[in-house]
Amino acid sequence: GTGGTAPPAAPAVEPGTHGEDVHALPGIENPELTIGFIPITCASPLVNAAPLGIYAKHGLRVTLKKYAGWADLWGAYVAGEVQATHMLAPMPLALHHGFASGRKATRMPLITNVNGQAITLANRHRDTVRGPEDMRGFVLGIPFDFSLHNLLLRHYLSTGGLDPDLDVDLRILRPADMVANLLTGNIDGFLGPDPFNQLAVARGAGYLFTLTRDLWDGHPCCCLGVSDEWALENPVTYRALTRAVADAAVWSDDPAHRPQAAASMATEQFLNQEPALLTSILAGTYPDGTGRTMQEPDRIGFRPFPREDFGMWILTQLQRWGLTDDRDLGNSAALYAATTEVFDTPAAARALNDLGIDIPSARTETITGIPFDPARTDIWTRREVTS
Amino acid sequence: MSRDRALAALILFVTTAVFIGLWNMATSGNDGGLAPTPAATLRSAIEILSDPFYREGINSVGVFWHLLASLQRVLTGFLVAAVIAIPLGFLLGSVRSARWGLDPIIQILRPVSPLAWLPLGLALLRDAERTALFVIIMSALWPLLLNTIEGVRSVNPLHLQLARTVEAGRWRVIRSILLPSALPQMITGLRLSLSTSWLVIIAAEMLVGGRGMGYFVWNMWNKLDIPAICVAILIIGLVGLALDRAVSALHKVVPHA
Amino acid sequence: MSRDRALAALILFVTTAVFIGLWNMATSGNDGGLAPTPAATLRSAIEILSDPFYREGINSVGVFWHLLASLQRVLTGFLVAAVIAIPLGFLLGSVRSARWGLDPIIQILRPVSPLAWLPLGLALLRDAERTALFVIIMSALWPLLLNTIEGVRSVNPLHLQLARTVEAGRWRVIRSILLPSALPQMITGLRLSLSTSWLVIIAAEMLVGGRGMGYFVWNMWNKLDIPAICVAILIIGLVGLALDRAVSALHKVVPHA
Amino acid sequence: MPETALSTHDDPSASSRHDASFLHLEGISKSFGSGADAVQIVAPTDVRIGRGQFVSLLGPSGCGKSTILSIIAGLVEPSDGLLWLDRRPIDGPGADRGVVFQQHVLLPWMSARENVEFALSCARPELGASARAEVTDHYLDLVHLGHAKDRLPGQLSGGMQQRVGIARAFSLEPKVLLLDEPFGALDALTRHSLQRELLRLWEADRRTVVMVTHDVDEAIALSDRILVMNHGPDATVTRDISVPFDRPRDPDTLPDEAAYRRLRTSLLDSLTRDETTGDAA
Amino acid sequence: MPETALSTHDDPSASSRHDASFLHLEGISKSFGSGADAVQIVAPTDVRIGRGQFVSLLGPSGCGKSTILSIIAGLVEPSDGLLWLDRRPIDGPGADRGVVFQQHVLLPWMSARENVEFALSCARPELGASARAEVTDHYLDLVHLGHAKDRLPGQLSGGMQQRVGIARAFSLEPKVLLLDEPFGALDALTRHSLQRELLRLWEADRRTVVMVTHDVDEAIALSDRILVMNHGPDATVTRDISVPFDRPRDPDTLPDEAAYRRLRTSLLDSLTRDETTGDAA
Ligand SMILES: Nc1ncnc2c1ncn2[C@@H]1O[C@H](COP(=O)(O)OP(=O)(O)OP(=O)(O)O)[C@@H](O)[C@H]1O
Ligand SMILES: Nc1ncnc2c1ncn2[C@@H]1O[C@H](COP(=O)(O)OP(=O)(O)OP(=O)(O)O)[C@@H](O)[C@H]1O
Ligand SMILES: O=[N+]([O-])[O-]
Ligand SMILES: [Mg+2]
Ligand SMILES: [Mg+2]
Repeated sequence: GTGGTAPPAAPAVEPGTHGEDVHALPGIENPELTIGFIPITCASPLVNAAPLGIYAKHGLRVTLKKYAGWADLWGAYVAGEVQATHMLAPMPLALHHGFASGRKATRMPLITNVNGQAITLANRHRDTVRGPEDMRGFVLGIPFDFSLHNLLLRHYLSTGGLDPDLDVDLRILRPADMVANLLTGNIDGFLGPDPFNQLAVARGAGYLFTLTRDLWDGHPCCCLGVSDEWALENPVTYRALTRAVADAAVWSDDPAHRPQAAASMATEQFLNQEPALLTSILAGTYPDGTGRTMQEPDRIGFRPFPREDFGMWILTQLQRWGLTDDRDLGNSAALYAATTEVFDTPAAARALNDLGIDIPSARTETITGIPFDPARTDIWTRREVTS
Repeated sequence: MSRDRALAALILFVTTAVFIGLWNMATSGNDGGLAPTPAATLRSAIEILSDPFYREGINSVGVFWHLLASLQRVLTGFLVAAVIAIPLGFLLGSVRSARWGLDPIIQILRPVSPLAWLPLGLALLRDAERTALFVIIMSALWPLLLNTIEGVRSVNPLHLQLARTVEAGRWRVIRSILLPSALPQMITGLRLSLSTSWLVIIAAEMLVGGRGMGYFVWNMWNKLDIPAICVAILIIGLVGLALDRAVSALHKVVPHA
Repeated sequence: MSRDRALAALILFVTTAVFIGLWNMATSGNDGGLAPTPAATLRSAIEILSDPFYREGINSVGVFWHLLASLQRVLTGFLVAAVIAIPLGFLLGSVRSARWGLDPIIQILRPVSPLAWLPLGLALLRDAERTALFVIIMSALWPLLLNTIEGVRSVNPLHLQLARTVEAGRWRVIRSILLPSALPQMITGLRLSLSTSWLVIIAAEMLVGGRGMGYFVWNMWNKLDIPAICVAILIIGLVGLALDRAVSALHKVVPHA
Repeated sequence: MPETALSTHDDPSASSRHDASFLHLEGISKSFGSGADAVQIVAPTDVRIGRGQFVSLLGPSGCGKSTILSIIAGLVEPSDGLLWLDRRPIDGPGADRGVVFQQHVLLPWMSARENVEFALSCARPELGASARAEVTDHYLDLVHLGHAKDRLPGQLSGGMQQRVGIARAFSLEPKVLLLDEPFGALDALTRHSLQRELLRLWEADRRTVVMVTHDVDEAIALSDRILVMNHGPDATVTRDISVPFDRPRDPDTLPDEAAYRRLRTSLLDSLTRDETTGDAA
Repeated sequence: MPETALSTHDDPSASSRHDASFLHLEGISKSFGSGADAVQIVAPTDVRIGRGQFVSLLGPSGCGKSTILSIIAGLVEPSDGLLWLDRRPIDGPGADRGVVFQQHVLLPWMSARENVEFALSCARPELGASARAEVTDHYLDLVHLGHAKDRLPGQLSGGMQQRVGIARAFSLEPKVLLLDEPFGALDALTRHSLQRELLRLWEADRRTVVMVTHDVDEAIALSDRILVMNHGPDATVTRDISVPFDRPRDPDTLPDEAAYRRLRTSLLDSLTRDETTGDAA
């Protein structure tokens, strides 16, 4: 892919000027906080807020706890080990509505990043795979059932006429296991988070088949999720946290900050990766594994707003692929209600407002060329989606 | 005797009932938690066991096939380990300098967690299936090797003296004296090996994936289907018990053991 | 004797040299892949071991602290297991109906891979640290329990008869006869338990994270830093060996064992 | 019932008439197994043993000697019959009977001294620590183990171990001593010297003794009276022989007497009479 | 060197003058340990044993009897000295010497028959399968085990096991039989009957025998000649006594003879003479 159109609603902030005059909120109930994260580049806002002192600036003393996979983090969150954590965008919805073991009332104040994923395939498929139709019989890694990766890959495969439940083997792998599985020929490819797409290229295990940005530009990826109970008991802390993470996301999004974001995340306690690898991803200048060097500044973006359309699309897809624990989520209105129970748009708006950042204006999402009309969700819950 | 048996049955019944009662109490209150209720587990068991043989799509199969895959890996790895460990054990059991020389290596490799071998296996063998085998071999090898060595060393020295006085050849000594002497302890080694292998395959399959009871557990964990994990635990336990009983039965085949 | 020792040293040297040679041959060609060369491993070892005590934030500490965390978990779990298994073992060893009644439960739970307990532990205990302990306990419990039972049952019946003829009380029988009789086999059980625990903690820490040798391996896996994993394997092996030796030393403290 | 096999016998019930039924087995029998599988090992047996008598129980292997001794010790319940010791019924084991087993008699994790003290502290709790130590020292000295009191059984020879067992049994000062082949596991020389030592100990206070043995010479050298059992099952005491030699005896010169040799031949005869050819050896 | 302790002795080297050095120990000694820790257990010892002689080696526990027997068997190398059998030097074990150990003599996973056949197939490979079976049957019948040939050792009594061991040693038809306390682990009665059996077997072809024993009566009843060793270390043969009784003997009536009793007392004396008080038993 070459550079796409800039999303219309990117917050217009001068680098380093936002929130300068913002000070810690008075009356933070409990400034000590443990936040869980998965060591991937999407975690930049949550992680970098610590070394950059953004949490401290907002009056929080945060301990970051690293987890190996999303199920582990899910378990720890449900068990109450962490009250606020890095999540995949579908997770707060699944947790809140109880689509799997471990229901927990959850709210999601911020989507922390958009784009930032890719389909990486083993080198042996270089000359044979043109589109989803060529992936019949593949074993493809995904990080979690309740992930945009899963939903996007399934939809993408379906556009090639494949039934993702029957014609391929979608195998859940922890992000860190993906490259080794690709190297050993255990899988044909994966739709995974960075840095593992780029690490696969660096290790000669595979090539970047497509960025998810090219399937749905501006798709939600990771988010901040907190337990309802905690948010209600600690309203000021919740507000401070939301503000701090939004601040860090906006900071991370600035192209000028990206080399520094890469370097401070690369250390052993956070992502434990080579800084150069992270820099190439964040800066959007990277080899794609086929010999070309790509320029793609939108490979990943950090635009902190929980748009309801995201939630509604996610719910349609969970319904579509049978991931709702056999429940029918209903029509558009019901999906909207189910989304707003979880997506805490007011909290996000207030945080951005506090920071002096504009709220992004509405836009229509386009997924694999199909526009998403929130009033017509029914077409998105059928196995075959036609516009 | 029969009063004791009745009492034992009562104890078993009461213990099980108390256990299930506590389990139900602990889980049925907070239906938001991860822990499954006994009822949910039972439903899951019925669902899993009612159709153990299905095959659907390219890699969605019933629990029977997972079990089969694990058993196959364990038995293959176990056999390879036996083929390595038994002759090596005889050699090290009877040649002191070889034993002394290799002992440091054995002692260090033995306590390494088989799971730590997994990444290394993947790196070296570049194949998930062979890695699983490698890990099984690395875990099954040591109990078998050490027990064979000990078994050979425990041979009654009078029996060896007897062999010398009747001028028995080396091969006859191995076949008619060392082997039968070492057999009981070798069987103990086999049992330990098999149970370690069974313990380890579950872990190994979590990483190498595809098929097997470990993959089943791992997948259910990733899908957050905890009742299915409870069912898998029970299946793993029962099959492990059956394997152990099968090897123990060898003790009866060897009459003097 | 001393010729045998020299030969042993030679065998050790040659085996190690051949092993490193093969390793080098197998890995030095394809340097892009996963497999580490001996030289890279040595470099990694020097780097890791040259600064084992650093601390930088909670997730970044030297290997010493990881080791300490693993040891602490293993020993705690192991102690808890001992506190449960030893009295229970005495009870089951001496009361036949209790033994018969609980045997089916023990037999089924024992072969369950401790790793399969992990998800369940997390679900039930809602805490990673306690889950790690739980898994250690579930793996350390069985060898210790079964060996204690066997130890108690192996008491010389003549000693019990002697106790009856001198009218020894129940408590004296336990303290002066059952306990010393069972001790050697209990120590064997302790050894088995400890080595299983050490095997399992690595796997458990891969899941529960934070700190520990298992976490260290996983963190390096994340980066595909296989040389560091090789170094960790060696450290795990050496520490496991030291633990085993420490428990074996108990055998010497118990003179009649 | 007592048979008078030899001319030189005397009536055992007369030898200490005032207390001729000190230990009384009244119709004692023992079967093992149940229902159709039950085998009567010991047929109903009546024996009266006088206070202070040294009685040997002699019989072929497996006839039930140890079973009878265990019944007296209270370790095995008779299938039928009654047992009396000093006119009181016996039910269960008790420290009024001191038992010396053939082997594995000592607790291997206790020194010689501790083994004796353990028994004393159980059986005679009324003794204080110092009295216990005194009694222990006394009896270990009596069996010539003064120098080895603090050794563990593993550091003692078989003969020395057996001496500790004997010292322990004597230290309890029981009404009856029960010895089950106490020297059976020892070599000929050691057996010889321990027999003399037991005799010396016994002469000191003439406690009532029932001793099981295989060894005809041993039985003659030590006993006042020899009870011979026949081959089982359904074994019982078939001969009751008084040993005619004066006390104190010298076991080394006894064999020179003609009466000794006749008694010996007669006993060997009755032991080998109903032996089957192969299995008996 | 042969001492003539008793009036009724005869010179052993004269008893079969034509082959008086059939088995010859020439200055044999044995030390264990090395350097400063070396202890000479057996001091240089010269013994000549005639063809067909039955010689007993008698001595206190631990003096080195088994060591000497093992040297003859070739299982232990002497520290010094030479060994000759039938005028050929001995180095290493061989089937020309049949050994009977005190116990654990049978391979427990083989039946009585298989134990004998295993030894035969190793030592006399020239025999075919049927000849082997025939020899086996013959010797097992000789020791009265015809009915128990297919039992495993675990199903045989100690005495029966020892009989199999004896049958096995005889079946090899060796030049010399070496017996190390062959009846030491048996009870008195069984020992008695096996002694008679061994005597009967030996009378049949008067093979050369060296037997280690603790038991004075056994040594007298069976041997032509008794070699007595002193207390170790530096033990050697200190007395060489001819046994004056005619063949065939009846071990049951021998004790009636005065010469028997004198010999017995003299042997017991020399065995107990340098015993230490406690540890020896
Ligand atoms: N608990 C038991 N159950 C069944 N049979 C038994 C039991 N105890 C002993 N017997 C049998 O009773 C018989 C007598 O045994 P016992 O030990 O009293 O003989 P013994 O005369 O002491 O023999 P030995 O001289 O060999 O010591 C034997 O045939 C034995 O097999
Ligand atoms: N391999 C060895 N190393 C060191 N010392 C030994 C060895 N074998 C035997 N001895 C010692 O040599 C001495 C003689 O042993 P041997 O077994 O020959 O005695 P023995 O006369 O047969 O005794 P017993 O009557 O108890 O069988 C003993 O003190 C023993 O400890
Ligand atoms: O780790 N993932 O972002 O899926
Ligand atoms: Mg008995
Ligand atoms: Mg000896």
